[in-house]
Amino acid sequence: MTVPLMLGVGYLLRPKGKDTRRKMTSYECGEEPVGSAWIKFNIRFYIVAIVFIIFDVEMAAIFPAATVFKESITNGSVALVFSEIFLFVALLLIGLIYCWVRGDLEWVKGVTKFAPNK
Amino acid sequence: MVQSAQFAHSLEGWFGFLPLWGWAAISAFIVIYFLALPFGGLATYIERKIAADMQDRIGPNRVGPIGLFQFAADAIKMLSKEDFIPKGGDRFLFNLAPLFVVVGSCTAFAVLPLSKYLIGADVNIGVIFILAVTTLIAPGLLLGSWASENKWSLLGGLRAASQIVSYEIPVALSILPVVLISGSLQIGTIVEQQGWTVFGENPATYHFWNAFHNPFTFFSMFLLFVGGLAETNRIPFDLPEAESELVSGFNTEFSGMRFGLYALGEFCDVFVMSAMVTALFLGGWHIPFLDIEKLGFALPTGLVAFIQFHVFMIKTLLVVFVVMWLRWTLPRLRVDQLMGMCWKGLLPLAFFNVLGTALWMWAFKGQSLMQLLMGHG
Amino acid sequence: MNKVLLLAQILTVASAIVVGFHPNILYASVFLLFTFCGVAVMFLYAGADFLAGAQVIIYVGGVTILILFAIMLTQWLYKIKLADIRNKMVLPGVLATIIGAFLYRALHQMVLSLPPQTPEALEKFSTTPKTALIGQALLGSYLLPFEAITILLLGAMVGAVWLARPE
Amino acid sequence: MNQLIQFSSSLQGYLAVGAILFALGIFCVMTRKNAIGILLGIELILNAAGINFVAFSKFRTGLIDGQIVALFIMLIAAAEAAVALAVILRFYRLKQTIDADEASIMRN
Repeated sequence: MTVPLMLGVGYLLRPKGKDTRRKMTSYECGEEPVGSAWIKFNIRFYIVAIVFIIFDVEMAAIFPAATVFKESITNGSVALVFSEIFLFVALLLIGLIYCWVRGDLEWVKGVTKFAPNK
Repeated sequence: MVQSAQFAHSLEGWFGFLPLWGWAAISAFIVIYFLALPFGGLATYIERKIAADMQDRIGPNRVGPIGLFQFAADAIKMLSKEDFIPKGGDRFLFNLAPLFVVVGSCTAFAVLPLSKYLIGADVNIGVIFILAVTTLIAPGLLLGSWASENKWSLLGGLRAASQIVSYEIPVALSILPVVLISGSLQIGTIVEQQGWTVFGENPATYHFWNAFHNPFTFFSMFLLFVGGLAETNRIPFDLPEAESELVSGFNTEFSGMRFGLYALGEFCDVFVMSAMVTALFLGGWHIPFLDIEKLGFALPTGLVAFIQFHVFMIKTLLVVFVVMWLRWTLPRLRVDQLMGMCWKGLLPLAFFNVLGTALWMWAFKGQSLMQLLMGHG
Repeated sequence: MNKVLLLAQILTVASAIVVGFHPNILYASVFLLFTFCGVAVMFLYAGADFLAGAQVIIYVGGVTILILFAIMLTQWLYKIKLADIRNKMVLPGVLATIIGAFLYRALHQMVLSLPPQTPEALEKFSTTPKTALIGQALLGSYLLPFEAITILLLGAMVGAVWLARPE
Repeated sequence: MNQLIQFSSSLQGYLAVGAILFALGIFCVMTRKNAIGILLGIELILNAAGINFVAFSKFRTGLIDGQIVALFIMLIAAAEAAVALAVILRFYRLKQTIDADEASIMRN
């Protein structure tokens, strides 16, 4: 409700300029844009997103287990809960280490090859 | 919110159809109006003042006493700006995208524990609630940048989205130790447990600030802070808006109030993150070593709420100040450093902290450092 | 008995219709996001508080982002490539309607076969916090599925990264 | 109007929404040529299943088992989305298209 109000007031107040061709082009430091902006982009964004979604899911699954941890200390099932959390975390860390070792987490591949003192 | 509960009760005759969640929405609305919007505005002023101080300038000083009404002037200026949508862009998404950002960051205000008696809605999934609503920001940035049909915007938006989603994991995992300690997701409960008083008996649930519960939570606090910085695109993690590379990043094509909405969303997000650090690790509304409700004599509830609110705000604004301070202290990271830091640095550390806290809890039967030192429990 | 739930359901269905019919895949995925949010509100009213949060975190924060990335990665020629829906709509429409009606009918039969809850029990169920209960169940009778899911997630991560990796 | 509100908060209301989502998901899977579009349909179907589980858990059994199954559905759906989109990406790199009709190399 607030936001439409703000936009609405703005609509009443602001000047209505003419939609000239030049103004409506996207800003590229004064140059005319070349080609469409909808270009293909680096695949690394996507790999990061894949790793992210798995950890996201893992995070959502571990919160309920974490909430019972405190109770489990007093009622004697702490070993089970701890090993459960540990196993869960450890398995995903294996996945992370796999990606790490295979170099999927490197944003720029091969930069170190050109390091001057190597 | 005792008064408001009575107020709500008296209104039930008219608005009886509303369930608890409806009331939560309404109180969220009130909180947004009276807290989020002024804060969003004021934060720009504070930010400019701090920036000026650090650079030995005066900063805004024309509008009102010491330039205090600068934010109102800014808002009016933004409202009166012409606002246009690039020709090749996607009008619908262009209009929609800023709303995601604002809704995502402002809704989180509803569960911030301003005081024991002043929480918009102390829902029992409070922590998850904040994590959930702030995820709306990433699609907002991504869609907005796509809709502008601008290469800089798109690149900035993609960087922003992948940065935000990446750092969501360390943020959530650094909250996890707190959940382990308190066994609850309700923010009111979590804060209440962080009390400690030297005048009188401590209840068994009190274990002082979570940051000092054990060494691992101390590190978790910093992880949460760093992750929060990255999630809100603040320096040194402001790559999506890197002027030298990407003009202005995802909001290059946005003008007028739409740009204002993005800025508002960002500042609200900074506040939410700082409030989260305060509430989850720095004791929330508790004055250190002093519980104003256990002084031996009873203070009126209104006064308690008033004091607690101010304590909470002072702590939060101190964290916000650190955020703004860092802006003029640290250089910007490179994009590969940014991602590497998240996945290879913060994430393993956060896991380490979770396991360490769990081990500590197991070894010391859930007692905090303070309880061990003072021999309580 | 409340309007917010009805609004959420209307939002869910309306945006699901857009997902089904809009030729532009980007719009379809944006409206899929609204469907997810509407379903989350429905979960909230069905007494599934933690599940609602998980729904938003996993679907809105995870799956939608992934889908948006995939769209931006594969379809850069915006207006031409994104509009791809088959012309044949009658047969799938009829089939889907029949399947949906059949499903509703079958579930309705099941509703009749199970005893309903008392209003007090419903109220109590709605107000109990579920996170700890879910945690206990995950560590109790659902321990094995939980572990299996962990391994599934590990496999999915390794496999998906392996598939998406440039040669 | 009141009847509609009554219906919406009953079990039947949830089931109706679930059935509609399911039908739309099936429709989406059948009509989309785009592989990502098919994935959208699958997500709708999975959500419909989740709604049904949660609704029965509240209105009939009164146990949280339905919610746990719904949680498992979510976890698996996310993993499935990750793998499916990776496959789509692979396919795209192979054929420069994600038209599902083109994916018939396995057929011969």
